[in-house]
Formats: sequence, C-alpha cells, structure tokens
Amino acid sequence: MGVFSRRGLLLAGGGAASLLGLPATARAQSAITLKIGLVVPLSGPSARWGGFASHGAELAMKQINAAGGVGGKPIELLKGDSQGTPVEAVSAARRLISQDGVNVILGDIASSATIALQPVVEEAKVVLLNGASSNPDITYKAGVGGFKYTFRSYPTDELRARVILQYAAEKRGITKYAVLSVDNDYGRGAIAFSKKYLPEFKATILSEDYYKDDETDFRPVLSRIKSLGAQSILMYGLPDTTRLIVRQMLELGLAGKVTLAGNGEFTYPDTIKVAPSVLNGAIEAAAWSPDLASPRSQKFVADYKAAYGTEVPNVHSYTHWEALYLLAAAAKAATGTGPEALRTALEQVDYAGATGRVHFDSHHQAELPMIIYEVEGGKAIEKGAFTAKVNYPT
Amino acid sequence: MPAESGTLDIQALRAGYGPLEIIRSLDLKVEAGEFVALMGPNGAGKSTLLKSIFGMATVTDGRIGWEGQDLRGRKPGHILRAGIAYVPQGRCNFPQMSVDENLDMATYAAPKGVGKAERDYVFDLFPILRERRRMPAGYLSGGEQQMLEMGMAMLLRPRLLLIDEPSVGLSPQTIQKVFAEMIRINQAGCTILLVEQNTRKAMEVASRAAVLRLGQVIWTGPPSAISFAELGEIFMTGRLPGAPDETRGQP
Amino acid sequence: MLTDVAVNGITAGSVYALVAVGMTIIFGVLRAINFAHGEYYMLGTFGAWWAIETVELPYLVSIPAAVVIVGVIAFAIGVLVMRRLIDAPFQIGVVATLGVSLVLQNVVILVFGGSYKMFDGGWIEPVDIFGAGVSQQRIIIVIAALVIFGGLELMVRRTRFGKTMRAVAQNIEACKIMGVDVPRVVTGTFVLGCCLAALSGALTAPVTGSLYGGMGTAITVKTFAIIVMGGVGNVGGTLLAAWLLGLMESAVAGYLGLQFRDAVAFVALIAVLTVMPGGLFSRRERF
Amino acid sequence: MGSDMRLRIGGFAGFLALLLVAPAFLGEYQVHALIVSLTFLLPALGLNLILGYAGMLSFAQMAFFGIGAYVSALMAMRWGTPFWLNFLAAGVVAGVVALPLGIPALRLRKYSFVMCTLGFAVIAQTLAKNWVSVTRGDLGLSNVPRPMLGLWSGGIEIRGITSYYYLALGLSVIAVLAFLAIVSSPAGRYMIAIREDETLAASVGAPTWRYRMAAFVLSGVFAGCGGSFYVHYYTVISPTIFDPYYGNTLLVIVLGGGVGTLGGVVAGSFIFVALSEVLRVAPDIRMIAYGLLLIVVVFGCPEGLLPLLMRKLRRPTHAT
Repeated sequence: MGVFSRRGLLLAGGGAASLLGLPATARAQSAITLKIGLVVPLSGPSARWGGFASHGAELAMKQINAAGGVGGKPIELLKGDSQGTPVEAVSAARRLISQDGVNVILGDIASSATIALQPVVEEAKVVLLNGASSNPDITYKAGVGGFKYTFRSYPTDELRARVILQYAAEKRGITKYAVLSVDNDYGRGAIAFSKKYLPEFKATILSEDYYKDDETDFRPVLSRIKSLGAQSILMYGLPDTTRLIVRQMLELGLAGKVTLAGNGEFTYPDTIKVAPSVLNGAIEAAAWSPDLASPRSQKFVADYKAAYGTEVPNVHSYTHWEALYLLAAAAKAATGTGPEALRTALEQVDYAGATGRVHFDSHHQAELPMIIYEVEGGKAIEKGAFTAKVNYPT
Repeated sequence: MPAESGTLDIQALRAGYGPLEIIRSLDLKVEAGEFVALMGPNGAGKSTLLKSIFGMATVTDGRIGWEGQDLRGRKPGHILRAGIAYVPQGRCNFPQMSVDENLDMATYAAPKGVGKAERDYVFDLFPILRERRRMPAGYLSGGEQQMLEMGMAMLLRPRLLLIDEPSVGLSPQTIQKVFAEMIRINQAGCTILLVEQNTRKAMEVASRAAVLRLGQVIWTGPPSAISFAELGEIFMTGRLPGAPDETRGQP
Repeated sequence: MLTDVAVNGITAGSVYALVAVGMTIIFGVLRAINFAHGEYYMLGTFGAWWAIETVELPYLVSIPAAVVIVGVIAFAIGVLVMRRLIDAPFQIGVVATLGVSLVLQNVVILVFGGSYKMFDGGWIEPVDIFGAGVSQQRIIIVIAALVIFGGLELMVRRTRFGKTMRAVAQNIEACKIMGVDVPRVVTGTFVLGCCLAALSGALTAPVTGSLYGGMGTAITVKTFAIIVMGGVGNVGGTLLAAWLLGLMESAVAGYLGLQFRDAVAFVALIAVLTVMPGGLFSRRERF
Repeated sequence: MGSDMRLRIGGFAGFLALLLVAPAFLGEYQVHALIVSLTFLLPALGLNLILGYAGMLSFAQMAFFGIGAYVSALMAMRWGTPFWLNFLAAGVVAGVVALPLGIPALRLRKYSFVMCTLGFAVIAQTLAKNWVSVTRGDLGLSNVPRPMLGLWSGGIEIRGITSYYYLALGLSVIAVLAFLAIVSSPAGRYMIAIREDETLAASVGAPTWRYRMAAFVLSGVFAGCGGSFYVHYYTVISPTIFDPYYGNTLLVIVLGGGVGTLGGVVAGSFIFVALSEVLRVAPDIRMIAYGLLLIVVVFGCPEGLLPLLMRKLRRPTHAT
C-alpha cells in the first residue's frame, strides 16, 4: 500500500447532483444507451445478499429514468439469477449478453462468480462493473493486469484492514485481538491483509475463528475469547450475524470487556439497539453507512425506505444504486457508442459519489475511501475518511 | 344374487398391479364353510387373487360377490368390516410391538375396537399367545409369529379367511400345528381360501382344490378326485392328462 | 470454560433435537429423506416474524400462530406430495422433497423479499448458571425440548395415533391389511413433524436474531447427521444424539476453532457408523 | 430386442450428429448451455453408476468433482501440465480418495450411506477452506489456465466457446463409451445383479462388496474428470463447489432423466439444464417453477423422462 492520506470527509458529490438536475436533452448527442444486466443471487440461501443489491439497482433505474434517462434514453435493467455460483452466474450473464444484448454486466456478489464472469465479458466486449466482491484477484488481473472490461467500484479490503488496525492502535491502544470473521473470501481475505499490517502496529492475534454464513451459535468461541483476555474482536462479518454475536456477547458478559473492530454493520442504529453496552467503543471501517452525513446519501436512504417499506439499505444496496449513476455518468461522457467507448469512458470517469470521488486506477479499481465510525454513547460517530492507493503485485 | 352368508362368488375377474394384468377373466365360487386350496405354478395368480379379493390389487373388470355385495373397489378396512380377513405371505406383524399391541392394531378397522371376549377367543385358539402377550412380536419363534398373525386375523371373527403360504420358512412340526389350527378354525364355521405351495399338505386339509394357470381357474374339485401326477401335468401343460384342449370348466 | 462448553452444548443440542425429531418420525413412517425439512423450520421463523410484524401479535402468541400456519402448509404438502411417496422408491422422495424445498424457499423470497429480516421478540436477558451466562430464551428452549420429548414418548406409546405411527413405521404392508388408513397416518405424522420444526424455528428465532428464505438448508444437512446417529426413527435416541452433537460441537468450537465445527457432525457420523452401523442407540426401539 | 437396439444406436448417432452441427445454428449463449449440460454429464454418469447400477445414493459425487477440479487447477497452475494429464490425474486422485471412504461407507444401509457421503462433502469443504497454503482457502484459485492441448507443454490453447464445446463433446463421447464398456462388462452385469437382488447375488457368489466398491471408485473417477473440465472452463474454483447446489443438480439429472439407463442420464443432462435456462425468462419465479416441475416430473414419470419417451416412441410400432 502506497501513500496513506487522511482527509476530511467528502460531502455530497456536486457532479452527481448536477447530473440529476440537468435537463435530459442538454448533453444527449453521443450518449450510449445503457442496457444493464444485473447478475446477483436471487434464489437460494445467498438471495439474502442479492435482494439488497437488486433493490438498490432498481431504485436507481427508476430515479434516473424518471429524470429523463441517459441522454433522453431510459436505462434498461435486466436481472439474472446467479445463486452465488460460477455456473449459474456465467449462464445468466451469457444469456443477458447474447439474448438480451446488454452492454453492461453489474455483479456478482460472490467473488468466485465474479471471477468466472471476467473471461466471459472480456470475450464479449461487455463492461463488467462489480460493486461487492472482495477478492483482490479481481482487480489484480483487471485493467493493465489483463481483463480490460472489468471494473470494481468497491474499496479493497486491504485498505479496510489497514485503517482499522491503525485507528485502533493509535486512538484506542488496542493491540491484542481475537479474530472472529465470516468463513468466506471476504472474512478470510480481510484477516490475511490484517496479518500483513499487524507488526506495523505491534499488534497480535490471540485466536482465530471463522464462522459459516448460516452459523447461529457463537457461545463456545466467545467463552474462549473471554478467557483469553483479548482487548478486541477483529471481525469482518455479516451484518445479520453481527447482531446475533453481540447478543451472545451480552449473554456471556463480554460487554465492556471486549470491543468489536472491523466491519459488519456494528455501528448501525439497529445493531446498537440490540446490545448498546456491548457495542460501545466498537470501531468500524465502512465503504458506506446509512448514517453517512452526506446529503446525497441521506436522500438515498430516505428514498430507499420509501420504496421498500421499512427495509434499511445495506452497503450492497448503496453500491449497486451508485453503480447505475456511475454508469450513467460514463455513458454521457462517452465519445462514440460502441463497447470500446463505454470502457474508455469508465476508465476516464471522474465521478462524485456519496462517499467520495470515484476514479478508476490502472487496474480498474476505484479509489474509494473507507469511513471510520466509532460508537460513543450509543451513537455512531464519523471519525474520518481514508483513502490509499493499492500496491499491485507484479 | 341371493345374499348368502359366507358365500364368495367371483365372476370374470381381471386384476393385476398397475398396467400388469395377472388375473385374466377368472370365475370362482366358494360356499360357506368350505376350505378351498388354491394351487398352481408360480405366477398363476394365486396370491394376486387373494389380494384382489382383499382390495389390495388393481381390479379392472369383473365382480367380487360377497354375501350379496360387490367388493370391487373397496378398501381393506371396509372388507375387514364385511367379515373377511387376510393373512399374507411373509411376516405381517409389528416386530417391535408386544403381542397385545399387535392385537390392538389388528382391531384398527373395528368401529369400536374389540373387547376382552374377542381377545380371549384368540387366546383360547392360540394359548401360547396369552403366555407371550407382553413380549415383542419380533422375539417370538416363526411358528408363534404365524399364529399371532392368524390370531390377529381371527380377532374380528371373520366369516372368510384368506391365507397366503402359511408354511413358508417353518419347521415340519410347526407346519403341522399351523395346519391343525386352520382346520379348527374352519370347523368353527369360518370359510377358508388358502394359497399353499406345499401341494401335498394343502390337499390333505382342503375340502376342495382349485387349480390356477395363467390367471384362470382351469380345474376345481375335491382333492380326492385328482392324483398328484395329474396335478403336476396340469401345472405344466394346463391340461388334464388325456383331456381335450379346452378342458377348463367345472367337473 | 468447561461449564460453558456443557451449557452451550445442551442448549445448542436442544435446538437440533426439536428439528431432528420431526424428521425422524417422518422418516419412520415414510422411509423418505425429507430434504425440505429445514424449510419448515424456516417457515416457522417467518410465521412468528410475520405474526409479530404484520398482525402485531405478542411473541408468546406468535409461536402457536407460526405452528398453525406451518401445520396448514404441511397438510397441503402432505396431501399433495408426501402421500404419494408411500409406495414410491426412495429416489422419488429425494427429488420430490428437493422440489418442495426449492418451492418453499423461493416462494418466501418472492413474497417477503430476499434480504434478511431482524427478529424482535423473546426474552434474551442473560441468567447466570454455574458461572456461565445463558439467555432466558435458551432455558425456555431446553425446557421445551424436554417437555416435547416427554410428550412425544407418551404419545407414541399410549395413544392410538402414536401406536399407529409405530405400526406404519414397522410394517406398512401389515398396516394396510389391518385396514389402517396409511395415507392419513402419513399425513398426520408429516404435519406433526413439520409443526415440531416450526416450533423450533419460532422458539429459536429470538436467539438467531435474523431470518431469510434460504436459512433452512443448513439445518436440514445437520439434522441428517443427528437422525442417523440417533438410530433412524428413534425418538429418545434423537434427543441424546442431538445433545451429544451439541456438546461435541461446543467443545470443538471452544477449544479448536469455529471453522471446524460443521465437520464435527460428519466426522462423528462416519466414525460412529464405522463402529456401529445401526447408529449409537438401538434401532430396535423405533420411535 | 434387435429393433430396440437399433432404435437406441440410431437415436444416439442421430443425437451425436445433431450435437456436432449444433454450434453452427446456435448463439453463444445456447452453446454455453450445451457446455453446462456436458459439464454435468460426467459426474452424472458416475452417479448413475453408483446409484443406478449399485443401488447406493451418493452425495460424495460433488466432492469428487471438486477434488478433481482442485487437482487439475493446481497442476496446471503450478507445473503448467497439459490438459490431458490434468484430466487423467483429476480422475485418478478422485478415484483414490473414494477408496478409503468406501471401505466403511459401503457396508452401511442405504440411508446411512447417503448421510456418510453427504458428510464427506462437508468434510472436503472444510478441508478446502482451511488448507490455505494449497487451496488458498476461501479466496479460491482463480485464473486457472485454459486447456492446453499439447503433448507436454505448449500446443493449442482452447479459447473460444465453440472450441470449448467441441472439447466438452469429445470428452463426453469418451466418457459415454467408457460407461458403456463398464456396464456391459461382466463386472457391470454383476452390479446390475446386485442392484436387483443383493441377497440373491451374494448367494450365487457375487462378491457384492467388491463390485459396489468398484462402482463407487469409478463414480469418483468420472466426477473427478468432470471437475477437471469444469475448472478449465470457468477458470475459478473455490470451496463453494462443495455446496449442495451442484449435488442437487446432479440428482435431478440422474433421477429425473432415468436412473440406471445411459440414455436417460444423457437426456437428463440436456433436458434439466435447458429447463433451468428456459426459465430464466422469469427470474423472480424461476426456482419456484423449477421446483414445481421437478415434483410434476417425478410423479408423472417415476422411472425418469427418457424411459417414458422411449415407451411413447415404441408403442406405435407395436400397434402395427
């Protein structure tokens, strides 16, 4: 990781706002018609993630089209079910590309599915925009790394892992961790990155546990963590499971003794409500949070809740929602109408999203900030946004 | 059709399992109090005939007359209540339930269950069952289990008892006992229709034999009217020795 | 730590036991592996959640509501699907119940949306037991498991329906000959088994906290291991096997690491079957 | 019998001819769907062997598929070995792994065996997740090289979808021939005898356990080889390969197509993959419709789709 810069939190993107506000015909001359294929799990156990993503993308489509679409032409959004598996994801994408003629594939959430999509879109010359997968290989191998049509508008877990350790060490003096993360590429990957930066902050890991995404009983592990005397649980986990874990921490009397650090919606009001005494002091690095002060983000949360009853958007809702605006911005700026034009436009895009400026590096990885939150007195407090360049293996 | 108590009158019966037809236009009449042994080679349709009567095979055509009503299309529960019981081939009890519980299950079809009198009737028929009443059926010997099954069938005081191969897997002495019990049951007034592979034994006890071949009754008459050799000939060729081709009716 | 392991093991095992016993009695009468069993657990959770969120019933009332809802659904599936499995070869049961599982899971996703929901309700305040903290809800689950197993044991031994269930499990042909309405017994047992899974779902929802359409799959798989270890069709054995698995998992998760926990059930299963092919507890005492 | 045999051979030849020319008339997506069918065909043939011919339902099939995929990917990535070698090695390793599992498991009764093999898949997944130094754990192995059709190194690289298709088709034809050779060998006939009546087969001296074992190991070989093709086509392998999704798809193909028949399994691979693809027109209700179809199919033709079709085809010839 290269330059590590701290800066103030970016507020609402002026670019995006103007994009919405402008009369639809004003820049219509060369806009690409966007036909987007959303490939996410819509059935089976993984549908719990795909549900948020498709809600977010559908909301953006409706909003953009209501505002006149892109250059006067509406965005089309077609869904394909991947069930979170490579086989289904590739089948869905192939159908969307060759039957429906989409020019963008948005997805998947599962990294293995996204990786399987990369060669497919490359061959078909269709842009693949990913807003949720965390496997570093996806952009190590993209852009100058090989796959010219793959883009990821989601911050890397390497950045996340580092900022958490740094904040915890510098601001809170935490150096003794127990790992409890989800047993998938996201949880395991984030911990692997954390291990890389542990020496820098003189931190150690006392124990390491990974849970299945349908795990419901954490009591044995929490009992052990309690007896080990860890200061903090380093957790890269699933939001719904986080709530379960904090409940069980409360049961076992860990409140006030061990804090949470990492990511997994620790700082969402709904989570804090479950066990405020456990979550006091919890530190989270988030790509986005519904608490984000940015007006653009606040409006998104309000619109989303209005559209889907009481459902609170999660980070996938946000990234897939924002992805459509990002694509719209690129499509407008494109010179020409072919796949090459859209790809080039994305490479050059300079877009102001709710969390900050989106710009893709040479590996088509968006440079996005991580926002640090800390729970103080039952409320999540923004502690700043951090960005850094990724150092790619050569 | 006169409603005669204990009379079974099967006419032009066609039956089998699903699309497979085994009984092909079969006629058979059994009078009250008779002890009829069904004989014939494997696959002749003997067991299927019993199952058809008891509502456990697919009957496609014909009539199963019983005391004036047609049993065709009826379920076993109804047939039991109509006074017919069935002891199938192979084990037909609940091995992990006690003898008492087995007898309880046997009264499932009775409208109000069965009282002490019926139970005592069965225990008097088969005294060994009284001694073993708390023992799981699976612990009984093969002969005792056969008796339990006959006892279960007799519990509802049937007027017609269908028995399929009671001697399979039993020792000669036990076979002797089982057959003696059947004769006693028959003498007590219960009509019996027996399928038995042990032809010699069956001919000893039955009052009438009926020979089946390819799903039809091809000969019937008292066991004394047919010799063993002749029986074998029928099994093989479907004809009585010396008889013309179309021999198939009643004598 | 040892107390923790024991307390955790028993509470987790009781949850498994409630789901598994339903599967084991269904297996007993049908000789069919029910791949959709976890879905009834899921439906029970959703039923309780729906009753609380939409009808605004209190949690205590939402439990019987969930059981009744699932009972009705199970009755329909029992009549339409499960009855047809009585005389069918076992492969038919595999595909049919897989189909049922797909339908139930994805209808729930279609109706309620794919994203997970949070469950509010129950009593999750911790209580101290020998130095280990346990929520009240877990104590309720353990008590419920004991009461239900006691009740089931009484039912299968003493009642006419219970005896008939055992009879169907032991010799289905004999039952037909005795005039037993086998389809009705099968449907009844199926509904009972599904209601037990639903009850478990509603009871554990407060401690699992979240719910989503696909949550049943994992339960189904683990339940398989328990019913085989307990001796298929053995009610008492199921409870013991479930507790034993709960304890083993708890020990492995506590001393080795959570990531090895799911393999425990199956390593134990394979080990048990290598030594005792009939399961840990006698198969003779079916039910 | 003779006309039946001719019908079968004719049917297969016609079907193969159709498959050979298919890409000329189909779009990339449809060709891809055919590749998916062929990808499932290999493990399905293996499942058919153990289930249809030895009468044991195995869930280990997808574990063998995954093991084969990992072996093939690792060989290609670490040593740059050619595809044919990876393919064979995947089959051999999967078969070898099947052996120690079969020793305890094949002594068990039907249902216990089902659970045991299911357990094996869970254990294989745990291993894939935790043996990070080899499998990279959950990150999985990505950018697995495309198949190299050379004698040792270099050679032709399979790239476009049509080339993949013909590779898959070629491998499938070999697999089908191998399957035919196995089931028509004396060992295959023993397997059928065991399936029909185990006690009888044992009483006439057929070493039932040994033939079951052979069927189980061979089922592993088929699955392992299938995994090898899979990984070189999708270029990614992660522990999710051991999830129930794949195993369930296989079961549906074999049981829905016609268990214990070769044609049924071949037809099942195409019919059920096609069905799941056709239903993509309605993504929201796709899996509901698929589930309902499974129920209808399984009760409508319990012995599988192909036997039913064959009967429908044959009936008119009988009538004349």
